[in-house]
Amino acid sequence: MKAEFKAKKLEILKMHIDVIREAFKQAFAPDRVTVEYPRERKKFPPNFRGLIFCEREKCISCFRCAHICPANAIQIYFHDKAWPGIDYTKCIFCHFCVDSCPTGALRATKIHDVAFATMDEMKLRATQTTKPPEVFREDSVTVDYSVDERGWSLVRVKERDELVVEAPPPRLKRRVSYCADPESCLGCRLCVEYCPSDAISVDRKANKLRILEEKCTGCGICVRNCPMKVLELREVR
Amino acid sequence: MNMLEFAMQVFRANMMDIPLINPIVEELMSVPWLNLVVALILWRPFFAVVVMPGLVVIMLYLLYIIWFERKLTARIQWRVGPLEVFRPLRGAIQALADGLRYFFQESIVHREAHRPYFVQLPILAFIPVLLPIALIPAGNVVGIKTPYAIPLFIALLSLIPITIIAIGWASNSRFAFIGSVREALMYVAYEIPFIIAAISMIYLYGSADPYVAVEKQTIPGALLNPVACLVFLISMLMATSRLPFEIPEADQEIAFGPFVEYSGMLFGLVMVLAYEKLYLMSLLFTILFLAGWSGPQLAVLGDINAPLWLVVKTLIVISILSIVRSMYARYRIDQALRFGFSWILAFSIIALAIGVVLGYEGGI
Amino acid sequence: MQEWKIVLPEKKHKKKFFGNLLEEVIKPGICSHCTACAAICPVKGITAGDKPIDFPNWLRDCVDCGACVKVCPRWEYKPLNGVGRYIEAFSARSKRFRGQDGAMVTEFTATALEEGIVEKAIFVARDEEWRTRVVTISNVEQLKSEKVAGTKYSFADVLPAVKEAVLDANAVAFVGTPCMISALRKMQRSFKKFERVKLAIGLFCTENFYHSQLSEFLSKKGVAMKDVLKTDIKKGKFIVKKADGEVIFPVKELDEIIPSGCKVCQDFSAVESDVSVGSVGSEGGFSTVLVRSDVAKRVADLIRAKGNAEFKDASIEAVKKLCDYKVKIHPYNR
Amino acid sequence: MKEIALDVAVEPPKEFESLFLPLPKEYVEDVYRKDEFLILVGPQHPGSGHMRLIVRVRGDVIQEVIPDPGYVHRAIEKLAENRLYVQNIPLVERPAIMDSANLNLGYVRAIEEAMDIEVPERAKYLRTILAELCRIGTHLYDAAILAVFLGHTTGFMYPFGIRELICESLVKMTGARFTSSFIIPGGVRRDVEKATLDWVYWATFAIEKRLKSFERIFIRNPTVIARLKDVGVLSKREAIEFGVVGPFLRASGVEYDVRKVEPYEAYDRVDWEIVVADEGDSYSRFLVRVNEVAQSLRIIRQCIAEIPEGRVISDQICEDNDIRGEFLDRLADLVLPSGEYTTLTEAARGSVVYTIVSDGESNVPYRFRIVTPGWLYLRGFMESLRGERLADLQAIYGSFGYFPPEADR
Repeated sequence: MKAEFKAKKLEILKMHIDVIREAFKQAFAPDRVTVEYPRERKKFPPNFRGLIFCEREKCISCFRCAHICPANAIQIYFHDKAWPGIDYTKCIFCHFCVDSCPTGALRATKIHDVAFATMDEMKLRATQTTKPPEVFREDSVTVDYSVDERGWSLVRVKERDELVVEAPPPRLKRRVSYCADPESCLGCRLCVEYCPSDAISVDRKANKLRILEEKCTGCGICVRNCPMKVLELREVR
Repeated sequence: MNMLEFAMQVFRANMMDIPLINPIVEELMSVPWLNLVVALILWRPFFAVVVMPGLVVIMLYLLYIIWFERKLTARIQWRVGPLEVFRPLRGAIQALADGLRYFFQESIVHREAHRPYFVQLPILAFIPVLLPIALIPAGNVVGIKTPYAIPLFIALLSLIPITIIAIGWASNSRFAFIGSVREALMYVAYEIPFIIAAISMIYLYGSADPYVAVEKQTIPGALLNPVACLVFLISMLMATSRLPFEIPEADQEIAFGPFVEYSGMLFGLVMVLAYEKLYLMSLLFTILFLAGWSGPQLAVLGDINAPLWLVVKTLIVISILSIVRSMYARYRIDQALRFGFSWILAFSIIALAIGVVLGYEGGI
Repeated sequence: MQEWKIVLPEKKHKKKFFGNLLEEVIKPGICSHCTACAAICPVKGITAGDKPIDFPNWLRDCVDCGACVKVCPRWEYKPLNGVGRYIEAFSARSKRFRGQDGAMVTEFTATALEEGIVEKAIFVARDEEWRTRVVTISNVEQLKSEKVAGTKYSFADVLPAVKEAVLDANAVAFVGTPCMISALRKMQRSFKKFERVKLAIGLFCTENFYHSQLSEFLSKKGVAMKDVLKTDIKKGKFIVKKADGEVIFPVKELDEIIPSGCKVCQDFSAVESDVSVGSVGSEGGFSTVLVRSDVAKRVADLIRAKGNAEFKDASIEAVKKLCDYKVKIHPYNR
Repeated sequence: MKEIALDVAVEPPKEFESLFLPLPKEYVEDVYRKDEFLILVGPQHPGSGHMRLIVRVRGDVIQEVIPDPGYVHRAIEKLAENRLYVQNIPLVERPAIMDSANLNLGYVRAIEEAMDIEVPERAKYLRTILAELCRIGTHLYDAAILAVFLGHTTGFMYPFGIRELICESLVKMTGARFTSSFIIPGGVRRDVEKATLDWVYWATFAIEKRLKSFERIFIRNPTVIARLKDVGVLSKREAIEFGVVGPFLRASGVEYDVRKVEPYEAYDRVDWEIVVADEGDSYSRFLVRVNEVAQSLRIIRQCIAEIPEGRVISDQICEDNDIRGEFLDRLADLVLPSGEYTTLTEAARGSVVYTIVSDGESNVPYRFRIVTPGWLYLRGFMESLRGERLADLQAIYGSFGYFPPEADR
């Protein structure tokens, strides 16, 4: 397909007129697309990748979010249990962490406009990530784009858009650690130390290792750190 | 009879009479000192130069045109333009805000610049901008009444580019040099057709006196000599470096040309220079082509009718012209010169021919 | 609630298990530097490489799991000797590979890889300075490089690489000295996962050296490690082939740099291996091969079927003589 | 007009020593002896991106331009060497964030070629749609930069306005406005419902309608044509010789497009044409990209019309069709078999070459090589400036759509 441009003198004049006609047409009937931000807010789809918050109870402190984060923005803080805090100076909102969280504890919101006073305030500790960041909302109108062959126009609806997306149904069933090949176990008891919820215990006298299903949260740290790779996660029937 | 009575007598001789506010004026005249001030303000030449087609209107015009141009360009570009300065008026006092900002901003004079010229030139640039105002008549409200007002006006007007070149030289920066050289080149390119177009209109009306020009314009001059009107408009664009010819201050190439080193109040003055030049040229345009201050008169307004008509017509012309900023890209300097010397010069000579033919024996 | 038992060996000293290993094996100097303990240690604390086995500040780091004691071949050491049980013996030379003698070790591994009996093979390659470097071979081309085939008379951490390979692959082959082979058998007996090692190729071995001591000894002999082309031990002579000629001297002179662990080893012909290969008992350019397990038998038949090697019969008496000689010079009476 | 050579002893201004210029001292003296002078269109210049152009000028005519790139070099290749393969995906998009899908696609195809993962059909179509959306986004971005370099502010605002539709469709499909990191080894991260695809389908018509007004006010604007016609001409032989790639190669008459030569994803199942122009001047470079936007719209419509149902991620990576929840478990410990894997992808500004060298054991690339189009056509861009006027530097810069972060990587 050839893309070339031939124009005789007369056409130049016609083009001038086109330009002027277009300018005047826009001057009188501009198809503006500005969303006056603080007073209007653009409606984003539910899968929008905004700021992230973590539901403390659902978190099984499996460190997957901290492992996968390409920007090392997630740090796990230890209080009564271990759950992540997010450093928004580094976070690039790729939401690999939200996708890696097995229990769906990390949840995305549609909030993208939080302003922090100083840099170290942006490093949210775990206690600060448990609830969605509260945003000072001045908007009374939500704007959405409607497109059809006639063109693109803004639809303004007089209601506030709900910024916290309700959690999608948890996808993975509960999983529990299970030793697939007890004869290969070195008996090094590293899994006992790694387990954040003391689900694996050892009986010193009888030299027995025991996994308590009800305590195991399925975080998988023991599976990752077993030197002989004999432990694995198995779905509870 | 001391000086004051003499002054009062001169002022009372040539006072504006506006029926609408006459009672108030009479009442004010009784107050001893205030009457002198009121008399001065309402004295016709003073009123012409300072108030109506003069300084006060220029200030208001500046506020209006900067805001209007940005709003219009924004409208064409699918956006909203200045808004947050004053929400209820949707950004109306943006120009005032800019002005104040420049006023309080520090005017830095960098080391290599020629300090005295660098600071004084933007102020000196105002002389050629404000002197022509005195020559502009509006009905019987006129600064200096001379039969040669138009050529004098053009002469003073053509001093402005010289100050801009001097500003460029004084800032002693590479970009400023290139900017002022381009200003010089453009100045030659548009000044000749501009003057020829004006002369053709003088031929047409038979005399260089604006009064004669306005009386003879039963049909507006633009229709009499459309070619001259076109040439006048295009050279106005080139003179005030409006967009297709915004070459001296091409921000992308030479970062705002001669005015690159300026900041603070000096930058404010310099940036406003182009707009005032546009105002002056469109005043001349209105007188020559749109039949100046003639228009249906409102009795109650009396003398102020003419200046009002003149200013309104000028503002309309400028408002239409400011749409050009959002329509065109910038020509290269040699393209602009080639365009200026070939097409515009040719058209202006045609316009001169029409002017001479139409105004053969002493104007139409 | 899942539960499983851990079998722990009984301690000889009231210390952590590595303390016992230290007292029982390393200090008496019977450690053969087979690096099995370094492979199995869960906290990777035991260090090997070109220096004696050690566990820096083991008092704090050792988790007392007993794995190193379970796998150490010299723990309650009962020396093995003699030619051992074998199904068939022959001497052969590979047609497609060039190695130390008949390159039969490379041939066995290549055939096993091609037939899919093993997925990965752990080999010992070397750099210009003849320092050993453990390499995981997964395709036959890698075997063709001359830095891989051929014997290197220096220690190499083969078993840690075997452990890494066992975690990922299901069938692993590896080449080792008799002490490494017996260490591997002990690992297989205590940890089922090591049964994934399907083919263990043993080498005839009189003694091994630390690379630093060997290179220092050879430099005293006027040989720089860089220009050594090939090293060999034939009939009590240590032959060093160089680009410009050879240097030969009796093996006895190497006595002062033989590590103490090798002085107690009586297993010359890798009795517990699947197949043992060595130069003793066949003439030049051929390797003696003792096929001991049916896996090795299958591979040998495959080689014979594909005709990738010439076969001859080997003199087992020479091998027996060497075995008895090794028992004689390395008495072990504890 | 005879040139009068004044041998005025002009020594170069002393600030050349203070600036670190990649020029030998004799060069600078030679310039000033020949009565020419050096203009530094520097890293902070309204008329150039973050790179310095050392322009050797005689009067107003450019004799020679020496580029001094590297101001926004972020060592992406070194950074990629200590990140997991899947963590490199957001890193790989950073050179040109508006062209994120194409860069992301090239990298992921290299991994898939190494692990020979079979990508399901629906994922291929989704990837093609994303790639074409980002292509349109980049062409609009470059058109806007070209417009602002010509001083045409409306020409700057319209493409960015239209680009809002592109960003909106990317947000609806992937969740992020441009750096979507949506393409992962084995397919795409999430399935896209019918409603979103329909919205994108109608968005293409809205884009087309808005492009008409952009065409009237900028593309067919006489001043723009005057500024771009026969400026910065690159003949067909020169374009090939200097290794120009992408739309700028096609603008000089070479009919080469990686999407046709080695079709990947769904480009061979969709009918579209390569856009070629012969003149090789700035205006044809711009026109080629404008027509490519029309072609891309056509591709998107066909893709949305014919997109098959089915899986969006290959079963070699994850059993059921959704990676949510097991992103780390499935993708973090990818270890590429040892070897070198190279792919060639047609990004918006040209072909981008990815090479991943893996040593077979570690889960990070041993060596990672990315050659972006900006770097490939920098030489052609510099040669086309020779002999032009100084004021045209910006016009040619805009017509080449040179983007320093992409060129410096």
